Amino acid sequence: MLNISLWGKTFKNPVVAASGTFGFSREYNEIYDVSILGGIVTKGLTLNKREGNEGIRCFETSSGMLNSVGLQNPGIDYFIENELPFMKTLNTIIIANLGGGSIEEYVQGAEKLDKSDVDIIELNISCPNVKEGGVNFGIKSNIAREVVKEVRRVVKKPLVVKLSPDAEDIVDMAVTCVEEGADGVSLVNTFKAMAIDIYKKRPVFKNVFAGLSGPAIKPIALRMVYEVSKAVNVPIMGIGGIKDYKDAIEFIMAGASLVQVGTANFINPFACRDIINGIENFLKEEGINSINEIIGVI
Amino acid sequence: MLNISLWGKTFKNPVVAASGTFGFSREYNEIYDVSILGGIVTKGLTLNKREGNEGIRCFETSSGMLNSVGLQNPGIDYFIENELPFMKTLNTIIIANLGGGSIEEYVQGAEKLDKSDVDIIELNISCPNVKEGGVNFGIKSNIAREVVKEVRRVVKKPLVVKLSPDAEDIVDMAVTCVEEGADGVSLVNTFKAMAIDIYKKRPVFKNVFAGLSGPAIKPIALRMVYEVSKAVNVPIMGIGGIKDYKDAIEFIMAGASLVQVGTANFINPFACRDIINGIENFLKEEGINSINEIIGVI
Amino acid sequence: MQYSSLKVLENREVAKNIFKLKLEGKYNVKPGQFFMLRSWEDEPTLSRPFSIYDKGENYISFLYEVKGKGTEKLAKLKCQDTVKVLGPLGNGMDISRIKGKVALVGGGIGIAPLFYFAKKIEAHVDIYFGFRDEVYGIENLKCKNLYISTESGKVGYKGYITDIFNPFDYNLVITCGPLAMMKKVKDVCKKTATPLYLLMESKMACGIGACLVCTCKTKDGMKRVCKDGPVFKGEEVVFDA
Amino acid sequence: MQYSSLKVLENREVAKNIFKLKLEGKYNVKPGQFFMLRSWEDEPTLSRPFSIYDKGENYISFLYEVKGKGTEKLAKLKCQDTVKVLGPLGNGMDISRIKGKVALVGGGIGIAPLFYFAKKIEAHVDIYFGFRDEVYGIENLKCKNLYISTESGKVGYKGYITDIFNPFDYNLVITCGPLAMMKKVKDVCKKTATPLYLLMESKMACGIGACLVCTCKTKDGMKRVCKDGPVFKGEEVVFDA
Ligand SMILES: Cc1cc2nc3c(=O)[nH]c(=O)nc-3n(C[C@H](O)[C@H](O)[C@H](O)COP(=O)(O)OP(=O)(O)OC[C@H]3O[C@@H](n4cnc5c(N)ncnc54)[C@H](O)[C@@H]3O)c2cc1C
Ligand SMILES: Cc1cc2nc3c(=O)[nH]c(=O)nc-3n(C[C@H](O)[C@H](O)[C@H](O)COP(=O)(O)OP(=O)(O)OC[C@H]3O[C@@H](n4cnc5c(N)ncnc54)[C@H](O)[C@@H]3O)c2cc1C
Ligand SMILES: Cc1cc2nc3c(=O)[nH]c(=O)nc-3n(C[C@H](O)[C@H](O)[C@H](O)COP(=O)(O)O)c2cc1C
Ligand SMILES: Cc1cc2nc3c(=O)[nH]c(=O)nc-3n(C[C@H](O)[C@H](O)[C@H](O)COP(=O)(O)O)c2cc1C
Ligand code: FES
Ligand code: FES
Repeated sequence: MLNISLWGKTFKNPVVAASGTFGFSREYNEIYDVSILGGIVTKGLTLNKREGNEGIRCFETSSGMLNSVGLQNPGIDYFIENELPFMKTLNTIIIANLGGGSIEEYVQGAEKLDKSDVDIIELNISCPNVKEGGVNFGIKSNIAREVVKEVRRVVKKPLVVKLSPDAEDIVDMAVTCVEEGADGVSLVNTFKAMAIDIYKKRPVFKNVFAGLSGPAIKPIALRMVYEVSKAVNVPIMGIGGIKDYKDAIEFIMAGASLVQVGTANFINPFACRDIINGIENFLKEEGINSINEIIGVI
Repeated sequence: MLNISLWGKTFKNPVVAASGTFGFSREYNEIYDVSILGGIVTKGLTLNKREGNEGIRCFETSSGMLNSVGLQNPGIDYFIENELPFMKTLNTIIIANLGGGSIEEYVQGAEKLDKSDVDIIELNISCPNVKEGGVNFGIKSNIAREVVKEVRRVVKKPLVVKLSPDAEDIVDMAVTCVEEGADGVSLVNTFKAMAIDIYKKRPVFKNVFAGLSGPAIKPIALRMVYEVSKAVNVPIMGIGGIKDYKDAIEFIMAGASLVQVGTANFINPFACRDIINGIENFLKEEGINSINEIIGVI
Repeated sequence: MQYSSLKVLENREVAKNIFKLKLEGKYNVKPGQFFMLRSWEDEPTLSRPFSIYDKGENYISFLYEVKGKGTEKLAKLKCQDTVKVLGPLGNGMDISRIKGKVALVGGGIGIAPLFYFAKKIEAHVDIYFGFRDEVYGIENLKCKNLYISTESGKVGYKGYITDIFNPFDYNLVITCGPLAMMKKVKDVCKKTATPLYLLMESKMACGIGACLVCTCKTKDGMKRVCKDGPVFKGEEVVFDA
Repeated sequence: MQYSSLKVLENREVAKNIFKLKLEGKYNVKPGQFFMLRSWEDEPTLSRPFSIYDKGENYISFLYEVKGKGTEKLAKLKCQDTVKVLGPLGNGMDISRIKGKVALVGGGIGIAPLFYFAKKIEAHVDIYFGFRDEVYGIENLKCKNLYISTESGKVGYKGYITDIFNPFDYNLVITCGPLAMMKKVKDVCKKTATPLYLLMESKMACGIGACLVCTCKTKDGMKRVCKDGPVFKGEEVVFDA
């Protein structure tokens, strides 16, 4: 009753671990068998290894957290050689999250991932464009269009574009990505936000800004998923502050075929497992035969 | 040490009660003497009386709340005759918040308020434009430009434009408002958000969307205030999830000359009072002589 | 109206999921008035409204049902803990205005405010309380006639209290409970032209009339349950379909 | 590593703002390992890391200082309450690797993990603990020599523990405490070329190595305090200016 077929693949349930919060799944697999998940998105990968940001990387806010990890990752080659084989032993869908600082970097990374054993590529366009002085690729539709177009050209696997909530017009952004061939969209990434250390009279983060995630953002993320689902007809992965099965069902009813769970894993290491069980119970109690019946019912 | 002079007026401290959360100040004045406040913004006023929205108007979220009051207010004439005289007996700055559904409605309202005894007009451009089928005035800079231009023409009093965080580009929006003669900007209003009743399989609110406020939004609001303060050189009122003096000081350091406190009044009826005292203690403990020294130090 | 930290004198489960909370404090309260309570810091964001259930020289008490986050936290309170309390709030009723033979019709936890009405006008009041299964909150309740119904038939009449309530005999009816029950009471009172007061509920934020989120539709427009109510005249309230 | 709800056996204030928390549970733990604790629902968002302070057949215990929201909530725990516990986490140290004469240098609440080191290697360890004013956490502490300093001079040497600590005599030094203290210890150990281990701290989210927010700069790049640490070799860690 939780099965969902998308892009020629079957997700055993709609619950997917979100990028950057689940590493390459080894760690959570020590706490519970992560094969029960519908899917797992890898930590954001870039063509070459990155060390990520210096200084404080995490700060708590009301019902949320700010992070400034800065795409620390071992690089795509290392991932394919050392992490992917383990992930492929898991009985779940593996989604590679791809980041980059320039179109060329994205394209080269995409080529490698497309040849690898990952099931799906999630293109994270909320990365600062190093060539354009750090301007985010995910804000203006016409800039995003270029990235998606070029990456699509080299990717034969299902390509999902992950949208930033800071996009000027999230609906237009989604439509643009689909026009350029995205097989799906996932939203939202973290919100650009900040915190100030009032005693030191300076921003908490070296980069000034950091990304807000967690339950705090849920009502805005849900609205965005709803609006996007009315405008595109590709599958949507709903993300943002999902902490329990009720939140997950809200996103599904708003139009998401799958949901991704991020920060909630930190709040409750069993979050994904509890959400899967919660959805199943909900469907049973409400007499709904299949999750597919409630996707986008609103 | 808390005095701030802006627009030829002296605020005795930077703490202002936010529109829609403090009524016309009579109610909170029964709990404590609201004359201690730096200023008070009225409930959003429109040319004519409005009944506001039907159905549920309030829903709680993690560290926040959604509201869908829909500009219920007695109309500007009634306000000037029946509420303003009382407010003018308070020893604080009175700011009228002006809403509207069309440019004409805004202009006519502004004319009346400009002739009244209010000290400052805060123009709320995050209202749906009834003429353009409900599209929000506050999203696109060029649409906001028209409203601000026309209202400015008829307003001699200080005019502050209140920005929506849903603006496509909040910095460009602020710059546009200042270009059109705004004496200041206040930000942010509530975020467009939603909630779904999963048992009834429908949105919680009749209007589907509602406005998110409260501590949840603080990190995003703070970032916006910081970005805007780097781009304009008019005074800024910082708003969004401020619940204690630490939050207030973060906004002030980010560039706000004044802060507005909304949802926190519901969490703690003494919130504004506690924030004023907290700021004063902070300045003393840190050996800062005047609040003016820390405005925009970041 | 004042905002204070009050000490818990008692917090006892009187029936399944139904608690009685007694707080130390001296208040002048009218029946139908309520307080905003908060025994937590951050979550849930908003405080919760509860009607005055009883009061003594040095205390006020509440009867509440555990429904969600807020009431779950209240249920954990122990003696000597403190609760933040704003009130008394709302219009309440002047007892001097309550004349003649009065019926109090309550359903479920809606009986809580009616207890205090009964206490104030015990000489000339009949009580109609309907419960699902267990009966609670009627300890020390004094009145002329007490009618109890339970849906399960455990105590009293088996069925809804509105099945056995007839407003014909009364000069005034005051009701509080689930919407469906109050609508029913309104309908029957209309037929007999019996004056009726309803105690309305609504999600609240400020609780004092400042934010306009708690409105209820009336013939004279949207009114604030927290300030213009919670006691409304029967004919005033417009029930949506 | 497991995620469980453990029962509170004891939660006692042993010095001003310093609590000892004892939880019922059987664990295999290495000194230097830690657990993520959570005794609340929503706020603060993240769980909090605490080092193993002591353990027995049926319990694990922690020594913590009340600093902010999280530890304030821990401080309210009463016997029989439950705490959610994830662990044991981090590398910790194989005691078999600890040979020769060892010095444990701790400052403030940084002594907490060192207590468990001392317990495991009591035969050949000297202890240097510095406090601000009050001395705590040394009950039942066994070692060859115990050096105590307090900044106020209340107990022991008046000043910093690093004033009286000299690594010259030792085969190994293990330190935990404020960054400034650990830097100082690193400096002196460098001079005498004494092998050093540091117990690093960092704000944590997942606690298990999945999220990369808790990194510490090392010669070999950014490493996760929660997984690659918290025990790091002295020469490995790069302290920022
Ligand atoms: C003037 C007034 C007086 C009152 N007096 C009393 C009194 O004396 N005694 C008393 O017990 N109560 C009284 N109430 C009601 C009381 O205030 C509420 O029961 C209380 O606020 C519930 O808070 P909670 O946090 O426990 O539940 P909440 O979490 O607020 O939930 C309340 C209800 O809403 C539902 N709900 C919550 N979240 C969702 C969601 N996401 N989707 C769908 N449904 C949801 C829950 O199932 C539950 O039934 C009064 C109310 C008013 C307005
Ligand atoms: C591996 C490891 C082991 C540990 N072991 C122990 C142990 O055994 N015992 C122990 O007591 N501690 C230990 N700690 C430290 C402990 O985890 C922290 O003290 C605890 O998380 C504090 O949580 P809190 O919510 O009480 O404080 P927080 O609210 O998180 O505050 C912590 C500190 O940050 C400051 N702070 C908070 N918010 C702000 C702000 N907005 N601006 C500026 N400053 C701010 C506070 O003043 C405070 O000093 C360990 C940490 C790690 C990483
Ligand atoms: C610590 C952390 C690291 C993250 N790293 C990535 C990343 O590498 N790539 C990416 O697309 N999103 C990343 N995200 C964003 C999450 O995948 C998710 O979109 C966001 O956190 C919102 O969901 P949540 O509220 O459930 O956490 C990260 C989030 C967190 C908290
Ligand atoms: C119940 C409610 C009603 C509001 N009404 C108005 C309004 O009439 N006009 C307006 O400009 N803003 C209105 N706001 C927005 C607040 O003034 C403020 O901008 C917003 O709530 C963010 O601040 P906060 O997080 O401190 O509440 C309202 C907010 C709330 C919660
Ligand atoms: S709750 Fe604010 S007006 Fe009633
Ligand atoms: S806290 Fe997540 S990697 Fe260390």
